Amino acid sequence: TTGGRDEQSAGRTGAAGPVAGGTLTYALAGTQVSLDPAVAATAVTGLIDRNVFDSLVVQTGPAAFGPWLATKWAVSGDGRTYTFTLRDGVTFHDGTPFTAEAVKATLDHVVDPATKSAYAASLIAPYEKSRVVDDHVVEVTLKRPFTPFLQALSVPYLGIQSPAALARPVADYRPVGTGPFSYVSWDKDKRVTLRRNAAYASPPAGASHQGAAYLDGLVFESVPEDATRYGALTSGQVQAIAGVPPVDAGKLRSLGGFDFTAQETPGLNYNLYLNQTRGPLKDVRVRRALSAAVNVDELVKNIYFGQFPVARNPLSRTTAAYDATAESELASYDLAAAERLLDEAGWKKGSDGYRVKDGRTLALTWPYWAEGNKEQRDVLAEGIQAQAKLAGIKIERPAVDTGAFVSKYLIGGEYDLVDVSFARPTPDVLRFAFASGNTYAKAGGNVALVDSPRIDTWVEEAAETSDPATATKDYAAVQHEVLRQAYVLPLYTPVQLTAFSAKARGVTFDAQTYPVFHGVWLGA
Amino acid sequence: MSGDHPSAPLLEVAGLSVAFPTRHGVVRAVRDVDLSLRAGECLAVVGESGSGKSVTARALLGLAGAGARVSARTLAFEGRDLRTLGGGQWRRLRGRRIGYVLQDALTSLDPLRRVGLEVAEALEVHGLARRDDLDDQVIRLLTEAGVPDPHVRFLQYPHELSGGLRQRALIASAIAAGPALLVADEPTTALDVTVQAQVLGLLEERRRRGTALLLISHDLAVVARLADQVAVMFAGEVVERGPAAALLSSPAHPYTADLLAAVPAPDAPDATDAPEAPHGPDASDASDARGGSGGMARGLPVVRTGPAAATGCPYAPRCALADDRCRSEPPPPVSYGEGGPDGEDRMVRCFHPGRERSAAAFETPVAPVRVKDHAVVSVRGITKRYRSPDGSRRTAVGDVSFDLRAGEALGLVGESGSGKSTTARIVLAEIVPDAGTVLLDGEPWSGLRERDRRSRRSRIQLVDQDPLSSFDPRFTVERVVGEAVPGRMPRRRRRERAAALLGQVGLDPALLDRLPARLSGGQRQRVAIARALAPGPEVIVCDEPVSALDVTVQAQILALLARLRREAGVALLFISHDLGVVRQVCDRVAVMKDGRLVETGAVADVFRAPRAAYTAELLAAVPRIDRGRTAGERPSVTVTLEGHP
Amino acid sequence: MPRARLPRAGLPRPGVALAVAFFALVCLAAAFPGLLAHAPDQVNPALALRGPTAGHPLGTDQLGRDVLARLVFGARPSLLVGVGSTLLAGVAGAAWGLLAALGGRVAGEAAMRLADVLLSFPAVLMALLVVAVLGPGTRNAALAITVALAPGFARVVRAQALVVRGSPYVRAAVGLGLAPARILLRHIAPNVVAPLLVLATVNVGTALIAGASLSFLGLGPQPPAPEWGAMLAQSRDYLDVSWTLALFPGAAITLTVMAATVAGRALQARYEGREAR
Amino acid sequence: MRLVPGDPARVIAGGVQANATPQVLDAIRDEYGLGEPIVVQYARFLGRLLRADLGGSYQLGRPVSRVIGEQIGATLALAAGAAVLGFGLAVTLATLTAGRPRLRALSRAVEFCSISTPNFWIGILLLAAFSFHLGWFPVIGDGGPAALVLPCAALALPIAGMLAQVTRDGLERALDQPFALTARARGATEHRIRVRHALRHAALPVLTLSGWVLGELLAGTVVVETVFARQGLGHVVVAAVRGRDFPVVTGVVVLSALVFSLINIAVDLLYGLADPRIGAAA
Ligand SMILES: Nc1ncnc2c1ncn2[C@@H]1O[C@H](COP(=O)(O)OP(=O)(O)OP(=O)(O)O)[C@@H](O)[C@H]1O
Ligand SMILES: Nc1ncnc2c1ncn2[C@@H]1O[C@H](COP(=O)(O)OP(=O)(O)OP(=O)(O)O)[C@@H](O)[C@H]1O
Ligand SMILES: [Mg+2]
Ligand SMILES: [Mg+2]
Repeated sequence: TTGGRDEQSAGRTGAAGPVAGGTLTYALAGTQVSLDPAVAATAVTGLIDRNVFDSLVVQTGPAAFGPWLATKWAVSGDGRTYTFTLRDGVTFHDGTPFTAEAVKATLDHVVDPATKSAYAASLIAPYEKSRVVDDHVVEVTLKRPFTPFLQALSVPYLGIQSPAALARPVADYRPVGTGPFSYVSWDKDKRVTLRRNAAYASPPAGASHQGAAYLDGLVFESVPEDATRYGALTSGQVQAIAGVPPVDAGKLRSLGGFDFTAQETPGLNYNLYLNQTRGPLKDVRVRRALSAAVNVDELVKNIYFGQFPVARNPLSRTTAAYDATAESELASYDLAAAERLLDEAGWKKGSDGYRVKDGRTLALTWPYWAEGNKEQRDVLAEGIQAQAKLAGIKIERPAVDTGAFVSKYLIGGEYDLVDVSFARPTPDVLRFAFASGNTYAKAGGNVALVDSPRIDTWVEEAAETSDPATATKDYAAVQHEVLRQAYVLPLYTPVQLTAFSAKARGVTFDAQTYPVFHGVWLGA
Repeated sequence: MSGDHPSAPLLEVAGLSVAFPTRHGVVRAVRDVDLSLRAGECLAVVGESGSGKSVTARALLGLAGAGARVSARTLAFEGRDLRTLGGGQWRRLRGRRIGYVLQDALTSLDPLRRVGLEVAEALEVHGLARRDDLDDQVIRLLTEAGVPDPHVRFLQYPHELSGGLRQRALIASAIAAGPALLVADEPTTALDVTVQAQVLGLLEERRRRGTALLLISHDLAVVARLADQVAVMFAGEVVERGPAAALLSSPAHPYTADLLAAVPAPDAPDATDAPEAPHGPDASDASDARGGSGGMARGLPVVRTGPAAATGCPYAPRCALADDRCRSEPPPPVSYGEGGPDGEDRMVRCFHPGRERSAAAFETPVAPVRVKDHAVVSVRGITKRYRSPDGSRRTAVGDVSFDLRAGEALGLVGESGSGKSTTARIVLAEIVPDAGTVLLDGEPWSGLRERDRRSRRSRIQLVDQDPLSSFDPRFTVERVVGEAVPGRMPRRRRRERAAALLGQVGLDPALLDRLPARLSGGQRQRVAIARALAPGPEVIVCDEPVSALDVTVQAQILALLARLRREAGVALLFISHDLGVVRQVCDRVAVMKDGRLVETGAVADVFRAPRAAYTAELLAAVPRIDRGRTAGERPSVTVTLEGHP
Repeated sequence: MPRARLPRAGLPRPGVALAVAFFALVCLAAAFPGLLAHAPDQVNPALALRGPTAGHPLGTDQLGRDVLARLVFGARPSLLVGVGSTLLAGVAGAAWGLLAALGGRVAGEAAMRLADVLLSFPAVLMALLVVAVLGPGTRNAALAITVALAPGFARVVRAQALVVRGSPYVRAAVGLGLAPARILLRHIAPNVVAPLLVLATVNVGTALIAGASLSFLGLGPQPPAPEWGAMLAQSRDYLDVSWTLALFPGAAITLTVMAATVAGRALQARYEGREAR
Repeated sequence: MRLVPGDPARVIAGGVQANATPQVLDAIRDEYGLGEPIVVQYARFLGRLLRADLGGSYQLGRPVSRVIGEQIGATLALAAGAAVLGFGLAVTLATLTAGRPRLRALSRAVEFCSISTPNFWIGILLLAAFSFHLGWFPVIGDGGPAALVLPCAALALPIAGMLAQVTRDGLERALDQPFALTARARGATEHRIRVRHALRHAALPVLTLSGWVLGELLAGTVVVETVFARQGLGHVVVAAVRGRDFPVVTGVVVLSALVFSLINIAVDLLYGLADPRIGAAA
C-alpha cells in the first residue's frame, strides 16, 4: 500500500451495518483560492474535489491502476496514444450525461492557458489532444511517451468535469462532477458544503460499495490554527480533522474515541536544498559539513514527537523506486567531521564563533516565506540554525513575501538554502527535483540548481523507458548521487495525521492518501 | 428679639466636633462648637477660610462627609435629637425641614439638568407636588426668589444663567419645600457687589417670613446686615459668640477685632494704611508654619487644626496680645459683657477679652506721597473691539482716556466685564488698541514694534490677580524673581538681589528655593510684587491683586502696596471691582462701565459725591458695617432688584 | 491607543518601588542580557517542553531552549519596539508639534492637517500599513509604531505649546522685556517637553502591547530572535503539553507594561505635584 | 501601488506553487496596470478610490470591496459584541465600586491588570481554559452566539478595564461636586444621585474615549480573529500584510479611517447632545 493506513478503522466497517444519514464536518488546515481542480494546486482543493469528481482511472498500487470512469484503456505501441472506453449511464450533478465529450472538455480545459492552471497542467505536460471516437470512447494523444500519465489521470486535479459547467464564465464557476457528493456552497475562507449525490453509481474499482454515499452531507471547515482544530475535534464540534498537530498526536491516541491515521506522503520528503551554484556551498565539503553539522534525527524526533519519520533520503519510503541503501551516502550528524571538513575547506573559526575565509563570514541565506510555513517548519529551522552555529555556520533567514520569494529568490537565485516538500506518488519527482532543465525558472523543482549531466541522463532514461528494472536502477543512482554531493539534506517525511471521531465508520484512504468518504457513515 | 417667636430654640448644638481621619493624621476641623438658633432668627457664622464654617454647616445636615467623625453633646433640631437619626430619617429632614445653599453657588446646580428640574427635585423627593402641578410650583418658587422671566429660566441650563441668577435659583431650590431653617454658606462670595445686595435682600425677605437663617461668611460686612447673632470661628472653634450689634461694636476676641479692622470700607475716614504684618515679615506664613507641611486649601492660608494646634490658643501665633499662657493653655469659653435683648450672654474664648490692642503694633509712619505733575502713562482715546461668537463686534474698551501721574495711585473700578483688564493690557502693550494711543513718559509706547519696546518694558510692570499662573511652574522663587532683575550678573549676585527684593515685600529669603505652588496666596502675591519691583519700574499695573485673598491677607498686601508706593515712588494703576479696596489705596479713581469711563476724580470727591448715577449705584450696593448703630437695631438694607443680572 | 487619558493609579508606595525596580530589571536585561542569562539559542531537543526545573527555572521550549534565557534576551527586541518607538515618536512628535505651533502660518497649518489626516486612521491599522510597505522585522515594527504614535504626540505638543505660549507666565516674561529666544528656551520649550516626556512614559505600555501584537502576528522581530510576542505565538501550538510556555512570555509582557505604566504615572504624579495648582 | 520589493503579479498568478510563465505574468501586469510607473499607478489608485473602487486583491483574485463585504459582518459582530460587553462591564463595575474604597481598590487592581494585558494573551488563556479544558464554549463556530463569547471577552476585557476606570473616575468626580451635595441636601437618595445626576457626568469622559475604544476594537479584532481563528477583516488584513496584498490593506485601512472619522463625528454630535454646555461654549 501507499500509506500506513490505520487498520483499526477499516476493521470497524464490518462491525455493524452502515447507516445512511448525517453530516460529517471535516476541519482542514488550509484554504483554497479556487474550487476548480484544474486551476488550484493546494492539497485542500484536491481533498474536497475528490468527493465531487471521479477520475478516469484509480491508482490501486504503486504502479497499478484500476478502472473508474474508464472501464478499460489501451496504450499504443509508441506510448503516445491512450484509448479509453468510458462507463455508460453516468450523469453529472447538473444532469449532463457523462460522455467522451466531457473527457475531452476537461483535458482541454486543463491545458488551456486561459485557465491559468497552477498544477494540473504540469501533470500532463506532454498532452497534445483528445479525440472523441464515439460517445463512450476517447483517444488521448501525447507529444511524447509519458509513463506517469495514468497516475496523473488518477488524481483529483484531473477529475472529469461537466462540459456544461466548464462552458460558463470563470466568475460563475461551480465544480460539477459525477462524484458521490455534489457541490452546495462555498463560504470563502470558511467552509465548503457538499451534499450526497443520491444517484451515484460509479465508484472506482475496490470501492466499499457500489451505491450512493451514506452521508447526507459533507462539510469542510477551514480552521488554520493547529490548536483550534485539535480542540474542535476533541470537543466534538467536528468529526474529523486533517493535520493533527504532532504535539497532540500522542494525547489523542491515548484519549480514545478517536481513530488516528498517519499517512506518509509519497514523493519528495521535506528536504533542505543546497544551492550548489553560489558562494561557500559551491564546495562539496561545505555542503557535506552543513549536512553533518545538523542533528536531523534529534531535532525531528523531538519537534514532531516521533510522529514524523526522520528522512535520510530525498524520496519518501512509500514512493516507488525508493532506495534504502542510498542513505549510506548521506553525511549524517557528526559535528567533529563537520568541523574537520570546514577546516579543510579553509573556513576558520572567527572570534564570534562563525567561520571566516578571505574576510568573508560563512553565512548562508535561507529565505523565510511565512505563508508557506506549516508543520512547525520554522521551529525546525531554528533548530538547524542553532546547530549550524555550533559548527561555525551562520544561517540567515530574511522574511520574504510571496512575490519576493519567487522573483528574487527562487528565480533570481539569491539564496543558499531552500526548503520544500513535494507530494506525488511517483519516482519521477526525482527528475522534477534534480534535472538541470527543471530549475524553478523553468517550472521545475530543481532548487538546488543541480547541473549534472549524469543525473539528467538517469532521470530522462527512467522517465522514458518501459522497463521497470532500468528505471529502478536509474532512480537509485540519482538518490545515491544527490546525497553524495549533498545537494540535499533530507529532513522528514511529511505525514498526513488525520483523526476521525470513532463515530465516523468506514473511513478509507486512496493512493494519494485522501480520505474516501463514499463509504463513510456515522455510527452512534 | 420680640416675643413672637417661641423661646425654645429651633436648633440647639452643643459640643459639636467633627474630625477627618486623613493620611497625615486626624484633621479636627470643628471643635467643641456651641450654637443655638430660634425660628425667624439669623445666626451668622464668620471666620477666615478653613476655619470650619462649612463643615459645621454640613454636620447639621448629616453631610459632614464619608470619613467624618461627628460627635456632639447636643444636636437637636425642632426638638429631635439628630444624633440618633438613620439614613432615611436624615433624608426626610434634608430639604424638607432644613434647606441648604452650598458655598459653591456656581457649581451647585447640576450642569447637565435644566434649572427647573433642579428646583423641582426637592418637591419631587419629598412628594410635595403632583406631577402636573410641579412646573407651576417651580415657576412660583423662581418668581419668589426674584428670578426674572421664570418661564424662560425654568427651561435653561445653569450655564445659561448669570452667577446671580444661579444663586437665586439655588436658593429657590433650597426653600422649595418650605424648610424651617435655611443654611446659606457664603451665598454672596462669588457675586458682584450689586448682585450681592440683591441676594442678601432675598435672604432678608425669607427671614422676615419666619425662616430661621444660618448665614455663613468670611465677610463681616455682609453679615452685619442680616445677623441677629454672630459666631466667629477660628481654627475650628467658635472663639466669640454674641448678639450682632454688641459683637460688632465692641469685639471681645482679638481675632474679631482684627477681622473688623481689616474690612476695607469705602467710607473709611481716609486713605490710611491698614495694619500690615503685625509681626514683622511673613506674618501670613505663621499659620502655615504652625500647621507643618502642606496645610493649604484652595490656595489660601489655612490654619491647620491638627494635633499641633492642641496646646494653647489657636490664635496666639497671630495675636498681638498673646502671652505665654495663651501659647500653652487653651482658653476656655467665658461669658463676656452684658447679654443681648433676649438676655443671652456673649461668649468668648480668650484670656484677654475686650482688651485694647497696643496701638504701636499697628502704627506705620505716614509719610506724604509725592505725586508729581507729569504723566508717566497717558492713555489717549483707546478703543478695543472683540468679535463675539455670534459674529457681532462688541466694544470691550471704548474711547478711554486718562493720565497716570508719577507716584500716583489711580484706581480703575467697574463691574465684571466693564473692560478694566482690557485697558490694563493695552496699557501694558500686551494688546494693541484698535484706535487711540498710550504714551509712556510722553513717548510713543503702544504704537511701537515689540522689538523697540523691549528695552523700555522694565519701566512698567504687572501684578496680576492670579500670581501663581504667572510663574513658570518649574521655576523656584529665586528664578522667578531673579529673572526679572535686569542686566548680566553672576548667579550669586542675582540670588542676593532676589533675596533683597523678598525682604522688601516682607518675605523671608528662605523662601527663595521654594516652588511658587508651595506658597500661600499672600506669599505668592508678595513674590509677584517683588518680581514687579525687580526692574525698578515707574509704573505697576495691579489687576485685582487682592480679590482672591482672605480679608486679613488682603489688608497686608494693600498696606504693602501703599508702603512701596511711598518708598519706591512708583505709580499704581490699581484695578478692582471692590470700591473699599480702591478707597484704601488710591488717590484718584476712574469708574468704568461697559468699556467707557463714566467718572474720574479724586477718591474723596467721588466717594463723597458721586457724579455719575452708576457710581452712586456701585457705592450703594457695597455692604458695610455700621458700627455706630445701637444694639438691637437692625441695619437698614438697600435692595436693588432690577438692573444687573 | 489611549492618548493621555489615564485614571489615577491608587498604588501604594511599595508597589511603585517594586514596579520601578522591575522595569529597571527589564531595561537591564535589554541592555546587557548576557549578565542575566546564557545563550537563548542553545537547543537541546531532547529536553524540549519541560516544565520548570532547577536548571531551567521557567522550563524549556519546543527546541529545549531555556525559557528564562529567551525571556531575558527577548527583553531587548520587545523594549526596542515598545520604548524605542515611543522615544522616536516623542522626538518626531515634539518637532512636528512645535513646528505646527510656533512655525509660520502655512507650515504650521500643513503640519497639523497632516497629523489630523494620520490621526483619522486607527493607530494599529496605521502600523499595519507601514509594515505592509516596509515588510516585517524589528526595526520596521518599531518604525510602524512610531508612525502610528507620532501624530498623537504632535497634537499634544502643539496644544501644550499653544497653551504655554499664551500662558500668563510667558506674558509675564514678555512683560519683563526678555528676548524671544530666551523665552522660547527657558519657558516655552521646557514646559512643553516635560508633559511630553510624561505622556511618553505613560504611553510606553501601549507601545509595548502594540509591538507584542505585531510580533504575535508574525510581523515583528523574526525568529529565531527571542521576542515575547513571537514566543507567545509559537507557544500556542503547545498549549496542551506545556501551558507554562504561554504563561511566562505573556506574564513578561503584562508585568513590563504594568511596571512601565506605574513608573510613568509616578513620574506624572511627581511632575503634576511639582506644578500643582 | 508598488512601493516595495515583491511582485504582485506573482501573487496574482498563484504564488510559489503556480510558478507562472513570463507570458502569464505579463498578461497579469497588463491587466492590473502593474507595468506602469508608480506615480501613474498611484494616480489610478486615487482615481479609483474616488469612485469607491478599491481595486482587486492580488492574493484572493477578487475585488477588494467584495472581500470586505464578505468579511465585514463577522468583524462587526465581534466588535459590536465586545463593545457592548466592554461598556456593560465597565458601567456595572464602576457604579458598584465608585466611592467604596475597599471594593474600588480590588476592582482597580483587576482593571489595571486587564489594561496591561495584550488581548491575544487573554484570548489564549480563555481559549485554553474555557474551550479546551472546560469545554464550555466552542473552539470554532459559524458565528453563533456561543462562539462569540470568548473572542468578545478577549477583546472587551482591556477596554472594559480602561472604561471602568474612567467611568468610576467620572462618577466619583461627579459625586464629589457641589451639585451632588446639594442634591443630598435636598433629601435625594444615594441611588437617585448616582443614576439621575452622576451617571450622565460620567458618560461625558467615557464618550470622549469612544474614538479610542473604536481604535482598540479595530486593532483588537486583528489579533483576536487570529487567536480564535475567526473570519473577518482583521484576519484578512493580517494575511494581506504578510502577503503584501496592498489593495486589500489599503482598502481596509481606508474603510476603517472612514468609519473612524464617522464615529468621531457622531461622538462630537452626541457630546453636544449630552452636555448642554458644549453648544454654548462653541
Ligand atoms: N472631607 C475632609 N477631609 C479632611 N479635611 C477636611 C474635609 N473637609 C474639610 N476639611 C478640613 O476642615 C477644615 C475646615 O474646612 P471648611 O470647609 O469648613 O472651612 P471654611 O471655614 O468653610 O472655609 P472657606 O471659607 O474656605 O469655605 C479645613 O482645614 C479643611 O481642609
Ligand atoms: N480676547 C478676547 N476676545 C473676545 N472678547 C474679549 C477678550 N478679552 C476680553 N473680552 C471681552 O471684553 C470685555 C471686557 O473684558 P475685561 O476682561 O476687560 O473685563 P474686566 O472689567 O476686567 O472684568 P473682570 O472684572 O471680570 O475681570 C468682556 O465682555 C470680555 O468678554
Ligand atoms: Mg466653606
Ligand atoms: Mg479683569
